[in-house]
Amino acid sequence: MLDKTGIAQRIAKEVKDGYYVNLGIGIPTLVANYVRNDIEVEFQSENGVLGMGPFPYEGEEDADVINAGKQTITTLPGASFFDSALSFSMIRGQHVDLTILGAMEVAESGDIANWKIPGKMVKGMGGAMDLVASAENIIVAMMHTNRAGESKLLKRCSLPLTGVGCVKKIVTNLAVLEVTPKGFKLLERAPSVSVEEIQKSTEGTLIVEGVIPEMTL
Amino acid sequence: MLDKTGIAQRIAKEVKDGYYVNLGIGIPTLVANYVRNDIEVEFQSENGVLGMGPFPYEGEEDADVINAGKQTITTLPGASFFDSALSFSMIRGQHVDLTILGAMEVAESGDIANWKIPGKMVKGMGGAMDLVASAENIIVAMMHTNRAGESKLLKRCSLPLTGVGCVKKIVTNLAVLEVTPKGFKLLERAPSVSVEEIQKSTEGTLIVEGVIPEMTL
Amino acid sequence: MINKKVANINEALQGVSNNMTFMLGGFGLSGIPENAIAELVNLGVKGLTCISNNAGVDDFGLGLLLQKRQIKKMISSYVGENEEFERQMLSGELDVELIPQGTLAERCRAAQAGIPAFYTPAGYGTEVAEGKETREFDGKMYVMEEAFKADFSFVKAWKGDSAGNLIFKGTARNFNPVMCGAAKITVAEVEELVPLGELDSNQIHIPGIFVQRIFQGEHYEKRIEQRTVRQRD
Amino acid sequence: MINKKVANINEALQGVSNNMTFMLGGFGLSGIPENAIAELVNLGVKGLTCISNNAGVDDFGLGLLLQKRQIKKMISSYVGENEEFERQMLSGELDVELIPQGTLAERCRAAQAGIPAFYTPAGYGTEVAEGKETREFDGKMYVMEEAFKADFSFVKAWKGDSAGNLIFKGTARNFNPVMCGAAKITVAEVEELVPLGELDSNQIHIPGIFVQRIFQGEHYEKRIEQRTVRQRD
Repeated sequence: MLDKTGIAQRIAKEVKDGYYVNLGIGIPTLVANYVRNDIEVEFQSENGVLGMGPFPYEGEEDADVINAGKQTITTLPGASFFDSALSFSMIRGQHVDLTILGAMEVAESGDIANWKIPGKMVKGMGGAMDLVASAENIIVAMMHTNRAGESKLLKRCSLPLTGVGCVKKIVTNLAVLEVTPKGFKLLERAPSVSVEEIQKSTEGTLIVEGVIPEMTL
Repeated sequence: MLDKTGIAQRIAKEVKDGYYVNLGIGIPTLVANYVRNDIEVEFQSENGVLGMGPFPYEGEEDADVINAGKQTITTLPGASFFDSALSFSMIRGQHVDLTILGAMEVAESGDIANWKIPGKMVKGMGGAMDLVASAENIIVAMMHTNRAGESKLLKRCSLPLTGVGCVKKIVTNLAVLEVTPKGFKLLERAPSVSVEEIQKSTEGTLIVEGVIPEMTL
Repeated sequence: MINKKVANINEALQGVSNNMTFMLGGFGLSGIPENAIAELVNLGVKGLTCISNNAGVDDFGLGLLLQKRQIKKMISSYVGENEEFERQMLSGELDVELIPQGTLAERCRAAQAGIPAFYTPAGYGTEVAEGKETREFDGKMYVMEEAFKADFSFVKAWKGDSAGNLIFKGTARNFNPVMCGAAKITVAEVEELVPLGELDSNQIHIPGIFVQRIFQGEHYEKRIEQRTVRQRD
Repeated sequence: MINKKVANINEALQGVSNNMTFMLGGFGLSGIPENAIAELVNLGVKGLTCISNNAGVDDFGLGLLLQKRQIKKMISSYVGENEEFERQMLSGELDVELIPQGTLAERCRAAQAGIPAFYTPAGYGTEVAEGKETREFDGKMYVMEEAFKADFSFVKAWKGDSAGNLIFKGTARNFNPVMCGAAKITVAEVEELVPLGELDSNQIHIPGIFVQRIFQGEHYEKRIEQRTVRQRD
């Protein structure tokens, strides 16, 4: 079974040379730490920066240079700043190659719910709805089940949706799955996790074809 | 009767302090020469410049600094360059206060035709359709009649339209007229031009109320 | 050049009154119009509708207006990090309309550009699209969204000149440029008002035509919301 | 940073073929992609649809492609100053679609921004609106216009870097920025390719994400169409 870091490590393998990547808050943010350093990748943040670098050294924080999580950041040579309209032109116009974000629920149709729990304080969708509605390549990073042990991979989402039919791939603490017209196709098992365990934790249709390899990080 | 310079001079009096002005090609271009120099006005050109100055001195022309007529220009301190989308945001978004352009025909409804003569080579509307559809304040600069002596102020335009119901004021070689719901209201006569002459040259409804003053330049 | 410089903050906010709709730039606490917000608190105008990506924190940014209950409605994409906001929202004192961030930016830009409506894929199939027209283009579904209408835009830039030309810095740019000219009156505050001609004409982010009033802010706190650093090796 | 630099003009135009749709930046002869046009003439591709505000003059700009009858259709706002163009248009060899300049710019920008359609007042009540959907917003009539679709955008910038970041100069900017990322592949040619990091991150007009290929043009004639000067006093 993977921890959050493990999920981020596995997703990092999906990041290819030449990709522009938008990382959501939480596990997705960690992905940046594990991308191979022999490939060129640029991270976009929807508040208006392309080419993000590491966090600044203490004392070098700049209130005018933050990411979408409002964290102070640095930029790399060749980075650019731009306004929110142009930032979402990048996203809506499908210029960002890969979007990685968290979810509360994913349905086998590719629907995703990650912004609102009825009855609880709703903070808002931020840029998530634009990202999921536009991106051609969306990977969801999440735990396979919620704190109550219930599956987050469902036949249908029970929570208000963020987007419909948009998720392509899911990496959880238990498995890597692809969203297909017939359901969640199991691609890889997390180390020492059995297909049966994954099946038990998946409420939506799980497609198991042939031998399912254990993932490598 | 006014010549083209006179028309430009008369229109220049319509330019008020603090106006952003877009000048069309032909007579309108001349208006810039006659604007009072105790007021602040900025000229916008739809190819992407605000704050145009005079033509450059010989030898100082820059192929990268032109106006919408493709003429080499200079800019004043405080000028700005921008792309075509932002330029038409200024126009379409009604940030430009006054548009002055020529016309082949104007109808008493405020319709204007100035881009196409069927059967002749059509060069295109350029930015004229955006300008007339958007501007809140449009002044047409033109001769009162065409070369054949026919009125250009009509009940209805005979040529393909550039815009509908948009012209507010017309300055010709004979008169200053306002477009009203009831027709062309005569505001001023050109020097030594009689109301009868204006009436004779106006095919559309001409409204003459009281004594019509002779214009001053 | 047309002079947009106002004498002081009072003059900058002249005409502001109760029940108006404002646009306010900023993402989190970065690039917010600190001085305009402070003066809105001073003026005590109430019943405001604020279009702003976020709602500040309890004791800074729009949180200051929330504390005084001057805001009737927030139109935002994300409103976390604010307890007073949460209290007012849950009690029903505050009306909140949450919309996707890209749609928020584009509805500002549409107002600036004289585009009354446009189509976006964001929110299709979600409650955001409820009651809105949807439409298919090339096999994909989109939602029609309309331009915002607002009385004042309050934006904050890094540098500006008396002609109203603006330059922003880093990610403090965010929503500020697209809100310029998107309301009836745009009030720009800048960290530094420079002499006319000092800004490079080729590098102006927002030409002065989109700005009606400009002034140099007295003081900028520029508070950092999430100070995140790494250790030196 | 992702490297967008190509070795030469051949590589820059790889994939170009007959019957494609191109966007080409420039206003008049200012800011046109001179090197890309020259190479398109060399390649001899035919049946082209060109989206460009103007059509060049007889012996420069798109006029060079017209001379070789490589263009099947022009989508422009103004096409004067070109006798060969006029001849081909009147003879029916060349199809010409004239659209308002602001609509041309916005349809490019819509393609760049993933906006499939928008409403504009330009052309309402004229033949430009024939066959198009019209609609009322707040008592004013608008025409629905759709985003362009194109195979290649050829743009010309002043400076650029290997990450594809671009800076334009003066009014040579015009349509170039809005065409970046508006076609499947954007090819940018620059007067000067500078080392990565030399361009100020805060002053980049078009971030490299909108550009797939970049190269420094071998030579720029930068012809002036209407040389207009005043005499020294």
